[in-house]
This record gives sequence, C-alpha cells and structure tokens, in this order.
Amino acid sequence: MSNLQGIINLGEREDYIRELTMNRPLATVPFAGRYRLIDFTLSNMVNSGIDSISLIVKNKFHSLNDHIGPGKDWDLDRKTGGLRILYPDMQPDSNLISIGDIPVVRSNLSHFASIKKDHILLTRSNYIGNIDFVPALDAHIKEGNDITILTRHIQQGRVRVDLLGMDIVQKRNGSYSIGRNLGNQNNFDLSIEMYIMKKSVFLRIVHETIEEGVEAFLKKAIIARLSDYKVNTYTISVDILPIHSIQQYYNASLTILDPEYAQYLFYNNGKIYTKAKDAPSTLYSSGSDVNHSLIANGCVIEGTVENSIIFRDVHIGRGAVVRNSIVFQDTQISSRANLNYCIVDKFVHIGSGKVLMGDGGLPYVISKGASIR
Amino acid sequence: MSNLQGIINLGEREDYIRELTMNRPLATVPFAGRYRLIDFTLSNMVNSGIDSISLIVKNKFHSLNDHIGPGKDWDLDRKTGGLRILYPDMQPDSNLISIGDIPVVRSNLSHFASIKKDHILLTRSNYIGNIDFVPALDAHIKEGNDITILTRHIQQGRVRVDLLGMDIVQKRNGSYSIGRNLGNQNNFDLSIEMYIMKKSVFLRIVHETIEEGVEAFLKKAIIARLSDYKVNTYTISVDILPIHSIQQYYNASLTILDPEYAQYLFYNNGKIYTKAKDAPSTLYSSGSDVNHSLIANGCVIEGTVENSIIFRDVHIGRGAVVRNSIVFQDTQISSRANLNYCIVDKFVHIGSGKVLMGDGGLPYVISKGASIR
Amino acid sequence: MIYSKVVAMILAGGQGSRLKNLTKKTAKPAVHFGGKYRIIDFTLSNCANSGIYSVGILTQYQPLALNTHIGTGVPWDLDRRSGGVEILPPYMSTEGGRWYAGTANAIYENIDFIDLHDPEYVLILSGDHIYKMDYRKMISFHHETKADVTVSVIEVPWEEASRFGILNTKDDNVIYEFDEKPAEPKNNLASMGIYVFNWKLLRRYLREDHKNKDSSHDFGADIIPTILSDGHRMMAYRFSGYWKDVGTVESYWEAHMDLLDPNNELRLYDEEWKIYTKNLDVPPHYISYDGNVENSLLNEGCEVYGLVKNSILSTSSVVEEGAVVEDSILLPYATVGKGAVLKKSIVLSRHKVAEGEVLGSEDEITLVGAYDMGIL
Amino acid sequence: MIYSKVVAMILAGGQGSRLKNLTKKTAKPAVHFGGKYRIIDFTLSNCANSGIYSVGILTQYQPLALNTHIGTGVPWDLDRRSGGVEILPPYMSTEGGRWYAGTANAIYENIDFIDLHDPEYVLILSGDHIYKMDYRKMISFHHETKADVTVSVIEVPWEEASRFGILNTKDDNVIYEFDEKPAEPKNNLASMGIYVFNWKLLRRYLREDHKNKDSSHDFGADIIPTILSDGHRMMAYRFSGYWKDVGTVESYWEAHMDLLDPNNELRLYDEEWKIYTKNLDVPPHYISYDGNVENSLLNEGCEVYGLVKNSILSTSSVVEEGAVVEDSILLPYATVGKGAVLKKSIVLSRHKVAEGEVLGSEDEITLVGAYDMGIL
Repeated sequence: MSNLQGIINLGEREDYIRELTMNRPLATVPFAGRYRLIDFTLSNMVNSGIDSISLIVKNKFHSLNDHIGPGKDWDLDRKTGGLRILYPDMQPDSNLISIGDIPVVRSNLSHFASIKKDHILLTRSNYIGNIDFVPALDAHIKEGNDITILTRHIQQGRVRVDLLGMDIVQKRNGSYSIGRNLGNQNNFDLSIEMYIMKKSVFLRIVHETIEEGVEAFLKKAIIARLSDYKVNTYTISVDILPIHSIQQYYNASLTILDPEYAQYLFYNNGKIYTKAKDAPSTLYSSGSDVNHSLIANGCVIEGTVENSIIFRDVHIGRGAVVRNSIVFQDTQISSRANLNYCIVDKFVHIGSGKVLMGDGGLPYVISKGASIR
Repeated sequence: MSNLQGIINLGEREDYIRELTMNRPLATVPFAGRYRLIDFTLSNMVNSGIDSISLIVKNKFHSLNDHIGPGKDWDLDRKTGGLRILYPDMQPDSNLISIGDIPVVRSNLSHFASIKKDHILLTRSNYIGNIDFVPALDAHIKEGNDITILTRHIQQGRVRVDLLGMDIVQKRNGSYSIGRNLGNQNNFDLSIEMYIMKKSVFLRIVHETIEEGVEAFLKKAIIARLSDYKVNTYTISVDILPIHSIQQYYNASLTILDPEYAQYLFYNNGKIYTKAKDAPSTLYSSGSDVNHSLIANGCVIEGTVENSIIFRDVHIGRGAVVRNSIVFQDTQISSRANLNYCIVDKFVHIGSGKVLMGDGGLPYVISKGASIR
Repeated sequence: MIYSKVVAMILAGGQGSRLKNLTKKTAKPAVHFGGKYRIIDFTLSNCANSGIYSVGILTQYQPLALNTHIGTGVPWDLDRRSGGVEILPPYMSTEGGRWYAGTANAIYENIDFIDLHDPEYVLILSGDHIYKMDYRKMISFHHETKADVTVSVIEVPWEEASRFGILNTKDDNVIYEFDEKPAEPKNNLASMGIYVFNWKLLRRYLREDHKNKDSSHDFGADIIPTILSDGHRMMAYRFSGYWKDVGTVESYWEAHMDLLDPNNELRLYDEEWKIYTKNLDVPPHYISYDGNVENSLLNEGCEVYGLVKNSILSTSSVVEEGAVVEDSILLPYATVGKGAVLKKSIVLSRHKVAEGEVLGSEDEITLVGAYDMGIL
Repeated sequence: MIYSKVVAMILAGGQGSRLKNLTKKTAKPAVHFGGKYRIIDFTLSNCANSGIYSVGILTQYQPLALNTHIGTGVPWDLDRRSGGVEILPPYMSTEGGRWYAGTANAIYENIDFIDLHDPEYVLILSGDHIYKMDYRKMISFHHETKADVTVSVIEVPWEEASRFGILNTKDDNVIYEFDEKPAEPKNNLASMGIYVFNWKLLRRYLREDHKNKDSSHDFGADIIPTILSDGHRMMAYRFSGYWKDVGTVESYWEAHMDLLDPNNELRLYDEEWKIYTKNLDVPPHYISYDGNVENSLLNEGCEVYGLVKNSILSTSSVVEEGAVVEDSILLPYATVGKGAVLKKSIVLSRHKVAEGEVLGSEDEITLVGAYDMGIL
C-alpha cells in the first residue's frame, strides 16, 4: 500500500537503438539472459511496494502484450490497482496520430485523474538497476518537494564517452534545469529520467501542456516548467546502467558477468521478475568448455563459450566457439561456427563452420530470424 | 480443450446506436441489469469449452480494458490461450488509420497464423443469447464445410420491422449468398453474423483480402468469397436478440423481464459471467412498490418501479415513479421524480419532482453524467 | 511499509455448534450471512482493505464449503504470487498426526508458515465475527505505543460485562489484568479476540505453552494471562462501531434484522470499505406483477411472486405465488412453495418449503431444513 | 468434450520414508527433482497438458513445502474460477477427526468434493512418479473399450516382475487377475498405480469398502481385487516410455543420472509437453573463468567456480573455487565450499559443505545435510 503510483512512459523517442527495436519497443529488448529491459523497472517498483502502475504505450503493442499478459509474473493482475496499459485513443473521426507521447496522455486523462495515490513516480524502461524507491519518496515528502529528480552523481565524467548526450541536472540561481551532457564537465549529476512528483503537480503540468499545445513530449513539458515548482534532486547511490545505444547495451550486458555486480542487480532490493518460460535446466556435454559466461536454462552446450551471455533454448554445437557475444533465445549455433563480438537476435540459425566477427566498439547485430548457412 | 478458436470482431461499423456508444464500444453497452453486451458472447464461448479467444478492437479501448481487466471473471487469464486483445498497429512512420477492420487484422497476422486450433468461430458482440457452439462445430466438421454460417430461421418475417436491413442468407444455384433483408420475404434465414470456418480458409481469405486491397471489412471479404468454398448453414434453435438499434436494445431489454426467457438467457447452457462489482444486496423500504422488474444489487428502492430494469447502485427516492424504463448504474432518481419510457445512462442525477416522458417507439435517452435538477 | 511486515492468522476451525443445523456440515466461518456473504468475508475483506496481503486461515472442521468459497482468493485480491491467502489444516509429521488442540496450538503448529514470511507482527483474528475494522490503525497504535501485545476491545453495557472476557486497564490503556467472565466486573472493555503480537515474543510463548501439559493452549485462557503475568507491555486498542459474534441462532437472526435498518452501523453500502465475496454469476432479482416486497433485503438471482416482509432473501431464493415470508431469512437457493407461510424462520440453503406449509411463530426462531452443506 | 467430465485425484500424502532425510520435513511429492522441479510437477503438468483442469491433491504428511509450491496453481495454469487445483487435507466432522487411513480412504473422505464436479470419470494418480503421459489417450481408451475400470500398465523385465503388482490379461487387454508381487509371475505387465474409474461405480465401492472393517482401504490391495471379483470390466492400458518410482535414495539418484543422457526417454526439452514448476525468479547461471563443467545439468542461479562432472546442480547451488563435484546432486541453494570434494553424494537444500571437506565414495550414495525443509 505505497502512496506512490508508478507511471512508466514508453512513448519517448527510441530510434537510437534501431537494430534491436524494429519489431519491439525498447521495453521488451531482451537483456541478461532471460529478462526484458522493462522487467527491471517493473520489478523495482513492485519491490518498493508500488502496487498500481500505469504503462504509457504508443505503438508496437504486440511484443509488450505478449510479454506481460495478464501481469501475473509481477503479481500485478489485481482487481484494484495492478498494471494498467494506456493506449492512444483512436476516434473514428480523427485519422491522424500525432507526434509524441502527449496525445496518449491526453486520451487517458480520466485515468490519471482517478489515481488514488498522492505521488507519482514517472520513469522510462531503459535504466537498469535494482533500486529501492522508498528512501527517495521519503525524502520527497520530508523536503516537501513538488518534483524530485532522481540522479546519479558522476565523477571524472569527461572521459565517459558513453554518457555524452544524456540528461544532466544543474542548479543555477537557485533553480534546477535539465540539459544535455556535452562532455565539458568532470563532475555532474546525471538525470536517470525518473521523477517523483505530487500527483497534483503532475496533473497540472499535463493539463497546461495540453492546453498550450506546445510540447509533444511529457519529458520536455516537465523540464520546461521546473522553475514553476519546488524542485530538488535525490541521488541514487546504487549503480544504474543506461541503455540508449547498441554500445551501451553491449557494455551493460558484459557488466553483469561480474558476479558482484550480478549479486547487486538480481538481489539487492528484491528479485527481478519476468515471464516464466518453463525451460528445463541446461545440459553441458563432455566436450563443452564455458568460461566467464551467463547461461540461461533450456540450452544444450556442446562447444566453447567465453565472456558471453546465452539466452534460453540456445543450442551451441560441437566445436562451435562463441566469444564476447550475446545470443538471444531459440537460436542455433551449429558445429564449428565461430562468433566473436556478435549480438544474435532470436530464432537465428548460424550454419556449420560459419565465421562472424564483429568488433568490441561496434558489435555485429544479426537480426531476428536470420539464417546464415 | 475445444478445437475452436473464438474471434470476436469489434471492428465493425457501430454508429447506428450512437446515443449509447459515444464513449464506449457497442461491446460494453450495459445490458440486463449487471452485464455488458460482450459478456454474452464471451460466456457462450467459455461455456462451449472454447479456451482461446481473440478480440479484434479498433478504438475506444478504455472502456473495454476497464471491463475485462486481466480476464479473471471469464477464467481467461491463462498462460496459454485465454483472452488476447488485438490492437491496430501504429508504426511511427505511418500516421494514418485506415477505414475498416482489415488494417487491424493485417497488423495481427502473426497472431492469427499462430492459432493452434483447426477451426475458428468468428462473431460480433451484439447478438444476445445463451448458445452452445458445440453442436454447430460438430455439424461443421461432419459435413466437411469450409464455412458454416450460423442462422436463425424466421417465420412470418414480413411483419418484423425490427429485422429490416439485417443480413439474410439465401441459397441460389447451389451456392450461398448473404444480403440485406428488405422485408419482401415471409420465411427466411437470418444470419447472426457468426461463422465457423476452417482456420486455413480464414487465413486464406484474410491474405487474399489484404493482397487485393479491395475490402475494408472482414465481413464483406467473407461474403464476397462464399462461392469459392464449401459453405453450409447451421440453424441455431435457441432465441437470439440482435442489438442493432436503440429500438432493438430497448425491446430486447424488456424481453428479459419474462421469467421464462430469463431462465433461458441466464442459465441455458451455462451462466453469464461479468466483472464482479461487489455491491451488497438491494434494500427495499416499507413504502416501495415494485412490479414486473429486474433489479440489480446495491440499490435502495423507496419508490415505485414497474416494467423496468434497474442496474447496480441506483437510488430510487421516496415517491419517485419509474415505469417502462432502463436505469444504468450509479444513477440517482430523486423523490417524486417521474420517468416513463426512458433509458438513463450511468451517473445521472434526476432531481426531485422532475418528469421525463419518452415513448415506447422512441425511448428518451438521458446521457451519461447528465444532471437534471 | 509496516503493513508488509504483518501476517494475519484467521482462526476458522471451529464448528460453532450452537448454530445447530447451520453448521452440521460446514464450519461456522462459511455460514451464509446478509443475503450475499459468508461470515468470514468480513474478516477477509478487512484484511484486504487494510493492505494486509499475507493471510493464513486455520481450518479443521468440515472445510469443503470454506475451501470452495475461498478458492484462489480472487474476490479479495488475495491471489498473490507471494503471500496471498493460504488454508492451513492440521497435518502429520514424523511424530504422527495432531489435530489443533486450541487456538494457540493451531498457531503453534504453523510457526514454520509464519516464519516463511518473516513478519514483525502477527495479527490473530477470528473468522466468525461481523464487523468492519481498519487493522492498520490498530497496528499503528501497537507500533506507536511500543506494545508487546495489543488487544482490541469494545465497550459493552455494564450489565452484560460479566458475559465477556474483560480487560482491566490503567488510564493510558495499559492492560494490567484479564478477567474471564467476571462476576463483578471492574470494567466494561470486552476483548474482541483480535490480537497484535510481536512475532518473536509470541513464538517464544507458543513454544513454552506447547510444553506445558496443564495448558488448554488457548489465547484467552493461557497465552494472554501468561504474557501479562510476565510483565510485558499489553495495550488495549479501543474499537467503536458495529461488532457482532453471531454464535447462536438468535444472534444470527438479530444481526440480519440489524441490516434492515438503512442507517445501521455496518454501512454495507460504503464504497470505501467494500465487503468482498465469491461472485456467483446470477442475474439481478425479479419481482413479478403480483410480487410484493416491504422493508427487506434481496440479493441477486431471487424471484418473488408472493409477499416478502421484514426479511432477507439470499442469492437465488424463490418465493412462489401466494406465499408469505415475514421476519425470516431465506438462505441461498431456498424456495418457499405456493401459499406457504413463514414467520421468524431461517430456511437452510437449497431447502424447499412445501406448498401450503405454515412454519414458525412469534415466540422463537425456527430453523427449517435438515442441514446446510453450504456449497454453492 | 469428455475431458471436462474428468476429475483427477493425486495421492500426495505419503512420507516416503525410504528417502530418509529428503522427506523428514516434507512430503515425498515435494522433493526436488531434476535441478528445477519437484516430483509432483510431472503429474501436475501431465494433467494440465492433458486438458484436465479439475485436480484434487490429497495431502496429509508435512504439507507446507507442497502448499507453498503449488500456491494458487499459476505455473500449471490451474488457477481457475471453477475447478483448478485444490489441496485436500484430512478434516474433522461432527463424528470427530479422521486421518486418511489408506489410498482408498483418502478418496472416500472426499466424495463430496468429487460430487461437486459431477464427473463421469475419476482419474486416480500418484504424486511421486517421474513420467510424461497423455491421460487423454488413456481416458479415450477407457471410453472406447466401455471399461468400468482401466489400469495403466507398463512392461517390466520378467526377472523384476515379482517386485510389482502384476495384472494378468487376456489377449484383448481385459484384466482377469491381479497378482501382488507374485513369486512366479504369469505376466510382466506391472500396475503404474494410475486408474480410471467410472465415478458412480467407484463411489459405490468406496462406500462399501469404508464399512468393511477388514479392509486396509487401499486401491491395489482392496478396491481393485473386489471390483475384479465382482466381474466388472477392467482393462489394461499399455504405457510405454520413461516411468520411474523414485522411492529410494538409489532410484532417486539413478533417475537423475538418466537425465544426463541427451537422448533419455523423458525428453525434458520437448516443447510440446513441457513440465511446469514454480518460477523462482533467479538469473541465469554463471560459470567463472576457472569453472569447469562436464556432462552435467545446471539450473538457473547456479555459480560454478570449481569442477563439476556428471552431476546435477539445482537452482542457485554454488560450487566454490577448487571444489570438485562428481556423480552428485546438489539440491537448491546448496553450497560446496572451497576445495571440498564430493563423490556420488546428494547435498540437501541450503546445506553448506565446509571448505576442504571430502565426502562420498564410489560404493554407495551419501546423503549430506541434516534434513530438507524443502521450502524455497
């Protein structure tokens, strides 16, 4: 019975990771051997006691519906509260879908007005971590904030190429602003695009935005109005992995091969829930050789795997070698195939003896259903 | 484990009952004191052993999502099968919603292709009955039909004004056709817009329609191709109430005041399931006077009710008179108000002493949330 | 977040034999109540509305109707991945099988279950009272007063106090004495049989009580007095509002008649504190041309062709033409045949009163029907 | 539609004491199996995959792990509004409490439950066998051969036949005789303890058997011979495929070793007949730089820093640096400390093998750990 309503906004622009999001929203991009990106945000919310969550969606509903179903895996199949997916409205007399997520918000205004909690937590689905939102809410209430921006403090940020272009929070003349990281600062507060707001403030911003009709995106609407409200930041102390590009996706994936990091990510403030797939345990044959890798259930491993992540129901044939790669579910790596620095999507067939070499700086993405024989 | 996949198509034109469908699809129009129209089709399917149902929707999702939720009330919150809602796809690069239900079908082709059953039952939501589909499927299989059209046989149809304009099935030169009832025939077979088809035939028709690009509606696509397939009719022997107009809606509502008809409609082949509302029993005060009426739970009845249907959580004040009317949930009829031949939508307030008189041929519809003081 | 540290244990194993044929084939908490509910719905709904989602129900006597009623817990939103509602019957271990020997023993035998949830507090509830209560307030009170045990109490009329377990308190609601049915009560605060315990403390006392061969293993008779005499801090939490133990046929009937008062304290129509129950999927009720209903409560599925006065008609009960039902309760699917006349009677579920039969009198409550399986 | 007329009753009340510490604190059907499952998952998944959605589970001995595992039945899609899975422990009636006195008695005490579903057939199953079976085929066979009772049988090697209950049949699979552990078997068709009964017939025989004071109230020993001697039509349904009673520590270990054969008959990887179990929400397993795994089965959540050979590692078990695990089974959350060496051992759940400890031998199977609560 948390006093916080979760709102996960999937209506933001997502085209910077296009290879993996052709047929799925960023939210359902597979991650960490058996999860989808959204599992982390959803589970963090559930583990923080949030029992009512709204999901703003704009398109590509099918993959999301498939993954979430009635919401049982997150215990969100509830009579009251639980998970509510907010679709854009399509009136028969209006055949235009407007740009941005604001139109979706507009067509669900009655839902937002009916929220019973006093505060909302607005997030996206592409910041991976194991976060307890309770202390942030406590601070938000204690400080009497209208808006609390959740941040990560970054030191020696000038060398972090991967954080270029991301949102940073700055305080000038007593008021906060959010802008782009252009790499000029060494120490800064990264916005993780999570905001705790009074419900009344959220509703007011939404109403103003719709009435004024200037902004198309919720995030911009909030940023534009920061100076109107009592704003503060709350620094999240645990590690967060942003997923904004293929490069970030690849690096984040390999980060979880560190057992200590995995211990944090999968257990810190509660488990990460995902759709049950009911695959049996993974069978290793006598000739297999696996090192420093995360392997999901349902696989048969006959070859060599190194510094890689293997999703469910993958078959790695005798003599095959998979290094520094990520292989999604239901893929077949035939005998003597050799992969290095690859991201292999679902239902791919790699024929015997095939050699595919990407680069650590630009992993080779093999798209869903491809057959390389 | 029926071998029949249910497909309920809510993408058909529904503008002929506009007063009640401004903010809701026809499928969620309230009916019979505690139900929505779609409850009957859904329950008939479930009671016929159908465990996998696809719902084609085009717009006005919110009311439907609200009503169905995770599907628990119909036991359709399943890991495999269960209820699957098919939304139109909105690619960011295409901002036009086309006319008709075929675009929704197109954007869900992979779902239809993945159906595991051999036959499909295609229906709409606005034919009310308590139908066992098992004998129809048995006949369909036994006769080896590609398409079986479910019909009601009508005698003395020339006097039935309410059936004008509806679909009738005719056989000429050995092949079936479906056309409009213009009132010229006395005996005819009414199509109840329910078809059992081989899945393969359904998929072929859908593919052809999309490739040819002529038809916008599934129904027309099927009718146009009847001569290509082995078609037969199956006559449903139980009563069916079509809801195509306010007049039909009003008449069908009053029909269920007949206890014999109610016994058939609510129990014949299994119960009718709907969303649980958890209202307590209805309290009748000493001065109340109720005759020939159906009253849902959660009401307080202090006045007179006659030949009417009262939905949940309605208050009928002292001295108020409600005759020949249908009152939707959460409405207040204040003391000494007098209503005759009215359909009162949800959350309406009728002030003390107000008099509202419609006509049996054209009931007076008072729209949702209206306040008449 | 303190409510997630609470496990509620509902005692629902008793027969309630003073309810006679109502409980011959079903446990008391599963007895129908108020046209629509079963008695346990009140306690279960209180848990759900209080945000307590880990609930154990201790059963022993004829549990089939109760099990079927509760199912997976959907009506109370208690069908949860972790926690939710769990039925806890007696079981066998390597030392053999043991029936629950008392209320405290029933909890003792389920220490492992409670430990699974690792709670801070355990809320002990009874499954056979009619009331609405926000347990959050009681737990907050327990937390804020730094109590070891909190007992919920209700003021009863002084002249009735000697029928109850009375808690004698100091000015600050600290309990210093427990008087079971005192001849000369010093106080009129009766225990409602609702307790909040710090789990670590209770676990210790349950283990000690289990070893004590002289104990009857009852909360009121053994655990509470022992904890009190050991000097632990025990607080009285004052509850006010409707509360009724429907333990006898008379009190069961009276509690029904209470519902006919539109201003009754139970306030079933309150949207903010709904009482949930299993949905039986029956249509609205129907009153015919000749049917007549006065000052009565009717549930879904009923059909009235006769006269109903000052009565409660439960789900799908039927009053046929010319029949008269007065000051009575019809349980689900009961039928009163043509021309039959009932006065101050309770007709058990699925029973059919024959045409023309005349039953009941002003003087006492008449139970009609052999016994109630209670399964719908 | 004949499968909707079937109720399956799974006998899950036994301790299985020959499994020693594995079943000291939990019933045999709840014992972990195959890295990921519990034994009862096979029977439950068979029901779900066969489209049988009304399932009663008869429990008696230490049911907490079983109850927690089954929950509302979500993993098997058996969380249903009507039907679904229901746990049926012993209970008290007005005549007092009775523990289940035998397999037939357990069903007798739940006649009311079965009657609720009004089935044509009742399928009696055992909760402690490892196999995959489409019960639809057996029920169709029963239906088509117009049998009163059908018993599922499996061919066993002739030399082992005297260890089983053997069914002697005529050419057309009609059973004419039941031989319990015959010294000189006439046949090698062993009963698998799986029966289809016409419910009306079984109900009658259960009632008669209950009155018979000489009966042990067992299906194999009493009900089947009586029905047979009364001349009812009893058919043998021949099953072929993997089937194993994991009743002893040896057979339990052997069944695990069977899983290491990629072509084993159980075919766990078959997508068309999945075995479902409770999802424990742990990440994929991790093998470190120095970890080494040969011919082994690893489940989610495991971490391997040492050497694993011909072994099964259940959920979240850990093999630390330098440890060697050979021909062994680690149950969930078991840990093998640094440098420890295990040979042909079964480590109970949550047990930690100390650093450097050397356990087990070629000659016999070693059980490591005090007892298994089995709750995860």
